[in-house]
Amino acid sequence: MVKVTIDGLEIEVEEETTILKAARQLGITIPALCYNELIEPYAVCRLCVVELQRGQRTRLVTACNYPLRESVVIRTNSERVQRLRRMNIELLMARAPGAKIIQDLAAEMGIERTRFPLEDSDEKCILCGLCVQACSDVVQAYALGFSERGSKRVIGPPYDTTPETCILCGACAYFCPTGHIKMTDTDGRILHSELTLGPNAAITLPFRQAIPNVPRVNPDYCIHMKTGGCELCVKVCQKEAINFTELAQDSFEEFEVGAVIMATGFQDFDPTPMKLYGYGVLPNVLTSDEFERMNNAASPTGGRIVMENGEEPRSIAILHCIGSRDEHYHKYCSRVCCMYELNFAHLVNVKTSAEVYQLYIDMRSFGKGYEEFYQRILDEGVNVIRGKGAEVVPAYQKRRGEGGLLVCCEDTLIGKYREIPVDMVVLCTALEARADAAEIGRKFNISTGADGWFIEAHPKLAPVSTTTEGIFLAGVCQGAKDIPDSVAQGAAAAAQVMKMFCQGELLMDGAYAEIVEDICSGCRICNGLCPYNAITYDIEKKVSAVNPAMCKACGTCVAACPSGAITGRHFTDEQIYAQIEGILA
Amino acid sequence: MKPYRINLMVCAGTGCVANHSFEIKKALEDEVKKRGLENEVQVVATGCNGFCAEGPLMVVQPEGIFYHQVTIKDIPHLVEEHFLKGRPVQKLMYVPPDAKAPIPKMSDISFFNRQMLIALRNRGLIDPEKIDEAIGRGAYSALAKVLTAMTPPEVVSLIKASGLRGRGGGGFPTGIKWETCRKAHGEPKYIICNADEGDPGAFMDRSIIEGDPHSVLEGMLIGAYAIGSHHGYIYIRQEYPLARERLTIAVQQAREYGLLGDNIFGTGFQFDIKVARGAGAFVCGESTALMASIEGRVGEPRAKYIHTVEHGLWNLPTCLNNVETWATVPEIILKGAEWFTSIGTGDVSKNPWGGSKGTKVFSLTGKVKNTGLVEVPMGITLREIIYDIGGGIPKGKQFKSVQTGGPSGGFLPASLLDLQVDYEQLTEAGSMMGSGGMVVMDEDNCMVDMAKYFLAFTQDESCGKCTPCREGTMRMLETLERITQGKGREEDIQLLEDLSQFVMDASLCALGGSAPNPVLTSLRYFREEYITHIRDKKCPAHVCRELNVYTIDPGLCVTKGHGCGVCRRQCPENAITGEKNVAHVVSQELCKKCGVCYDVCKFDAVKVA
Amino acid sequence: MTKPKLAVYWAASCGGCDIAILDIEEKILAVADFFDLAFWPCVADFKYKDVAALDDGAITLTLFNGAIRNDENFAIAELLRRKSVVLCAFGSCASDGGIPGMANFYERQTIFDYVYGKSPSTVNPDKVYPQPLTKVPEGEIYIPAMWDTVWTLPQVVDVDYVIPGCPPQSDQIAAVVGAVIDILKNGKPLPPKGTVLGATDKSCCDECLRQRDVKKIKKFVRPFEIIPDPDLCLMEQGILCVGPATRGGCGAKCVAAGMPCRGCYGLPANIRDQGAKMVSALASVIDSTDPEEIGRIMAAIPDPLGTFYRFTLADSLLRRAQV
Amino acid sequence: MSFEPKIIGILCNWCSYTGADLAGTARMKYPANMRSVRVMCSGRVDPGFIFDALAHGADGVLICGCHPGDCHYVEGNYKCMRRIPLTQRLLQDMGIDPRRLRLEWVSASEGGRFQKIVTEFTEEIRALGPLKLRDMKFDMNRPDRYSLMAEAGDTVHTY
Repeated sequence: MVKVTIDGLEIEVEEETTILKAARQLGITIPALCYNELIEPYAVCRLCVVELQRGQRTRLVTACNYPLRESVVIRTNSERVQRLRRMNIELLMARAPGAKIIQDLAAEMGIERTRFPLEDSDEKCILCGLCVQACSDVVQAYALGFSERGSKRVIGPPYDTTPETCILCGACAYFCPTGHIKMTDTDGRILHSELTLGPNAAITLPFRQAIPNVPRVNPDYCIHMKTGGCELCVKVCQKEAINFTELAQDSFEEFEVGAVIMATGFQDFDPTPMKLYGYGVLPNVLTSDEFERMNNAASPTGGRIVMENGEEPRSIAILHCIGSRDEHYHKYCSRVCCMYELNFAHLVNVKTSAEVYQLYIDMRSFGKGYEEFYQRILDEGVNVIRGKGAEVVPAYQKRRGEGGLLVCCEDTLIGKYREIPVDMVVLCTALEARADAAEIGRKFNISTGADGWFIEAHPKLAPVSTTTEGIFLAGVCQGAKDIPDSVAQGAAAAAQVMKMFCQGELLMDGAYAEIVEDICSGCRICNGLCPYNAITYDIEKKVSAVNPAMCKACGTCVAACPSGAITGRHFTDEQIYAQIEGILA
Repeated sequence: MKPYRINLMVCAGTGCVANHSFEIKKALEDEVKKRGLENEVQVVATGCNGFCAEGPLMVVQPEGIFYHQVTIKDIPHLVEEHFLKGRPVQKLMYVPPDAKAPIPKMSDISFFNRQMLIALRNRGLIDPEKIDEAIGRGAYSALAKVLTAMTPPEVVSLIKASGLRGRGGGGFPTGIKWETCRKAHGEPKYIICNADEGDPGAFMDRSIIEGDPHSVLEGMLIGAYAIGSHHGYIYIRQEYPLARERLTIAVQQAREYGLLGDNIFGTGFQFDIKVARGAGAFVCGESTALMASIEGRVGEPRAKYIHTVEHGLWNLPTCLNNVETWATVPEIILKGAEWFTSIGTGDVSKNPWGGSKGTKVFSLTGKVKNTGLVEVPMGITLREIIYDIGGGIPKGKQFKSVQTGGPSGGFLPASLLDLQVDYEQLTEAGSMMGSGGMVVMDEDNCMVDMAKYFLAFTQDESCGKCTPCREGTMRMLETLERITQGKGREEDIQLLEDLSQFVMDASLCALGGSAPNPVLTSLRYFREEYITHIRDKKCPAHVCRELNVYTIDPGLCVTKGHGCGVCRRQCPENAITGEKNVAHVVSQELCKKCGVCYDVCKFDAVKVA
Repeated sequence: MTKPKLAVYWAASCGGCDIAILDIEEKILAVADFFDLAFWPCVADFKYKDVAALDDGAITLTLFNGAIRNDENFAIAELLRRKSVVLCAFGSCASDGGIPGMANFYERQTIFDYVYGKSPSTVNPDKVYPQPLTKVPEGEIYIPAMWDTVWTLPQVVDVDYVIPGCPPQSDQIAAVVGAVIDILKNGKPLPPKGTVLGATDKSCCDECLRQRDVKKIKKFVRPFEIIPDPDLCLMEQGILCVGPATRGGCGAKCVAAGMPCRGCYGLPANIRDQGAKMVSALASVIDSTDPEEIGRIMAAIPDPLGTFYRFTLADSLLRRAQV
Repeated sequence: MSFEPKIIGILCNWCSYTGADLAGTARMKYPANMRSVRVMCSGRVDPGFIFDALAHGADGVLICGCHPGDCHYVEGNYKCMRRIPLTQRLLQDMGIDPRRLRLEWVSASEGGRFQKIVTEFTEEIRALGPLKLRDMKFDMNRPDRYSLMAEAGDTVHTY
């Protein structure tokens, strides 16, 4: 520890602490432009120059990187220091007339104008090099650098081309003190497209209410995963909880299990192809997911319902059945939408004074307490229109209405075509099977229906089982359902597993295929047909064999066996022929 | 080695090489052979003698007869007369500017005899490409002494006691640097020789390497032993091809002789040197920028609160010294600290910064008769250097100022001619020792213009990393240009002073820290010139053309030139009117002050005011 | 002791079966030695009346080759059935209808029209077609009338055993004959009625030496269109081979020679319809789920009926083409 | 009496048979001409079944399976989908109208569709008329049999 005096205040700090940090501990502000505590001090703006007195000798040092090693006296605001700072700011004003931070500093110091010729430009770069440092030392992408030297010095990618190594991480923009580097031209607008459920930062919670509720590193966004650099999180985590050597490689582990419960869930229907609703094209047209995200207290809007311009909407239309109950997309009802849409309406009423329009085909409030909630929403004064939203257009296309958007629909109760001017549209998109459901299904030898959901063994009698023993279904992967139903099905699936395990032995269906070894000639026609890979070929004996435990008795191989070596028990050729002939006799 | 009756030491320094000294050497060898003297006369190409203005030079040893400005045509005559018949050729001998009779012997020429050679001890005496000749002159004996009879701390304390200070410009006590580096934690430690001599007109380091590379290698070896390093770098400019070649040869030969590599002198000491080439950026002479350059990064300096002796090259302890410093070390070892402290000023026994000891090599240029490289003891006065060694100002002009220390050095006026040359006094006067540049200016030099000239150089060479140096020097230059163009404002002097102070105080490295010196000293000693420029819009030396007023003396024009019309025809602006036998007139409205009329008039009829 | 009597008859067939019997080489001597030839028109001039004159059951073994496609074939079949203890359908014509069975694709009239009218080498301006009864100076000659439908021997009379093949392989004949002699000599019990002799229960693939893999067919080709890999299953190379649905026993000689199996050994024990099985098997291994592509692939099968029922049409579930 | 077609329906257990069941429990009426044979999957359907049915007097055969991509056994219905066209081609070559064989996809929920299909198919077969197959069984009492053999008796000779 060393004891130093800064502007007359004494402080004891650890050795090698920089003057700037020590001063900040004392609440003394030393202006610094090229300094960011996450980056090794570069010490080039020289704005943080302070007077350092050791014994009788006084010298000028930069506060950002001068390590305190002995008892010294520091003056951060002496006349000499001030003079230097003022000159510095004057010079930077001429260099970067457009940089607001410089103008602010100048105003703070009472500098009205610079003595140097001011070019008419809005140049903002002060060549502090933070972006270059960030890109090379932190990100390690090496996409930015200095070129030329002296007063011609400029910052940019090599040869002014789009750098191949740039990973679009935005670190340069983040560190830029003057706003010279920008990622987008959003200018503080709220981009609804960013209101997704999924993580949009490198370190996030996997999803809201995740259990365990700890952040994880998302390799798609993590700079370290891309370049090997950064690791700022490691530096700032005081608990030293982040360990990239362990995170760096995914490991594959094999488990032997007796049962699998498929609970792979769903994905949101993407309304982009439904051009009529203008999703992705018109501003303030959101999916239900985005709207839900916006309502979350942890959202970028802090839970406020706002339009892209940051203002509160005056009216919101909530469109039901987007992609559900639709011949062109999904014929099924997604079941959960009606209720959460009513909840949306409620939220809007609570948070804003906006008018809410619900456009529905049929209001399906079938569950316990649901209908009561519907009544409550009606009492709250929500406009409920029976008629599917047909089209969303910008208001100016039709007439200058109250809102920025017009929702066209037919109100089937009054039998009239209506155009409703609104500020915001929420599209309640269908739940749909995950894109990889069929592939996953093949892995587990279970099938998917035409609507993409996994098929249960029997719709009424075995709703959580599948045709494959030991594979069970729970939740939306089997079909759209709400939380209570999912929980119930999950519990049922768990019970099924327990039942299976408790029995200690598996009960097999009596129907399965058998290959008569004496007849099979090993032509291998059947080998590729089995969806359950139950047929194996014995290369020694040159015959195929069916594993009865894997066989589900579909009989495809029986029909295909050209030499009649395969018998489908309970559905033998003899039995079927006899049935046919018996019917016709 | 075979003894010869006569050794012809042909100067093969860069200046003389540019004047065909290699061709002369070849012609001499041919001629010697033709005359059948090859067993008696040996022709040797040596390093620079320093008297570059008079090249190509040749010294006939052992008599010490000095020939200058030798041409190939002179050779048959020279060989026949001198080497065959024993009659030195008078017409090739040097005649001092103010004397009539030639001076035959080198040792009698004032340019040489007022010098004191330590770093340049072997100049003109050996073939730098032959290690044997260097060893013959005592090279590596200091190393032998160190390795066999001294411990590293003894070496360090000897150097400390000698008061040797860095010759690269900073003047940091070498012994202290070695001691700190020796004690620094981290392995391996590096030794670097800074041969990135970037000052315009300076060629001290170049001459040492070209003339006696082994002195540098030996110095580095001694330093390595003292510090405990096994790896050395010599960072040399790509623009010094001859020096680089001779250095490479020297390193190669030293390796062959077991003077570099493992187990040197059988003592187990191990050291080797790599030659690194610089790309010619002035700022790479700055130690941290130089190290960045060796590491393969952009040559830019960094803040030095963490010293390079502790965290230098590749963040490891590094001892960097200048060529001249390294070359001086072996002599101190051999002759002792006492001998070294007997030369120079001040007292270093208590305070290492207390005095300047030994000699310093200067490259003497500008408005002085004998330009060239001189090594003089510390404490010599500027007058002695300029008038005794340099022979004074040519054409009888008036001395105006001398700038020491390279482009960042300050201008010293005539009143300070008796200033003793040492670190402290030069700094006190607003200039610096620097690496040893010395530019003499006479009455024809405009000090504002000179300040602008040197600032333009440092501004151009600024790496641009820190704000003061990048923005400040640019704005200073901008202001100086304004003044020399007659657009100066009263407040510009204050602005220049403010800017200079800012750049000096706040810059990251010494380049910026010293760049304002020319401006500050010219403002200090020649302030009235600025005021004349600004208030009167006049340049007293008529150097700043935009401030000049060209007129034609009608009398001279008619009487002498008969209205020749050359000026009229040459004037690009057609600002001159007149006819034959009629006095010409310059239209001040049209005149763009290019000065062509002044340059072309054979009759001095064009006048500048 | 009298020797057991042997009869060999040649109905609607090419005669290859008779040659095949003679092809058993020196073993024919054992046959001649053991049996008394009661009837073998191909070999000697036996008369129907002599056979008719025998006691019922006088002939121990009858090897009947050829399909039944006219009343003479049928009359002799009935006759031999009455006179024989063991009636054996010999060769694919007798057992499955064989090549003559393919006449079931057509009507008799269509065949006559072609053979006696339209075939390129025929000149028959008066449209003279065979008639059962023809008046000649000596009286009326009777020529057996050809039927519309070709039948297999088991379809018209009770058959004890079947020896398939077109023709049955000589080594198989030799083995069967040897076994019969052995049984008769030593009084062993006969195999159960209906047993297929001289063949295996497995399909032709069992004897095929070509390498087989999981089958996936993207394209059908005809044998002349490609040079098939000599070591790989022909079907996997897209060649229509009926081997998988054909009874083994032939030694897979055709396939070994690079030609696909035509199915002469008839259907294997456990199946009812060779063509239906081939359709089922082949369609199963077509590598596509796109109806259009499937159609394209299948269109490359020339004459599926003739290919899948080359030897078994008369014995198939649908018997014959409907007109 | 008007022609009542005999139709064999081969239905997969999971979709079509259940669909038929649904039609039944829903009291949907469809012609009684169709008699169903249940198999576990349409992939079990062997063309032999079809030929056998036709050979035994059926006038039409209806095969029903799950919709493509909806098979309980992943893709058994695709196997069926490949077999039926080839079978139809065989029928065509045999001189039997391929319309007498039909493949339809009926899901467990499509009772109505099942009803519609069966009705339609029955009407189609009715329009096609009865399928009369000739010479399905050898007639021991062929008219030409004795006329020749009785007369010829011993006089029949070979040349």
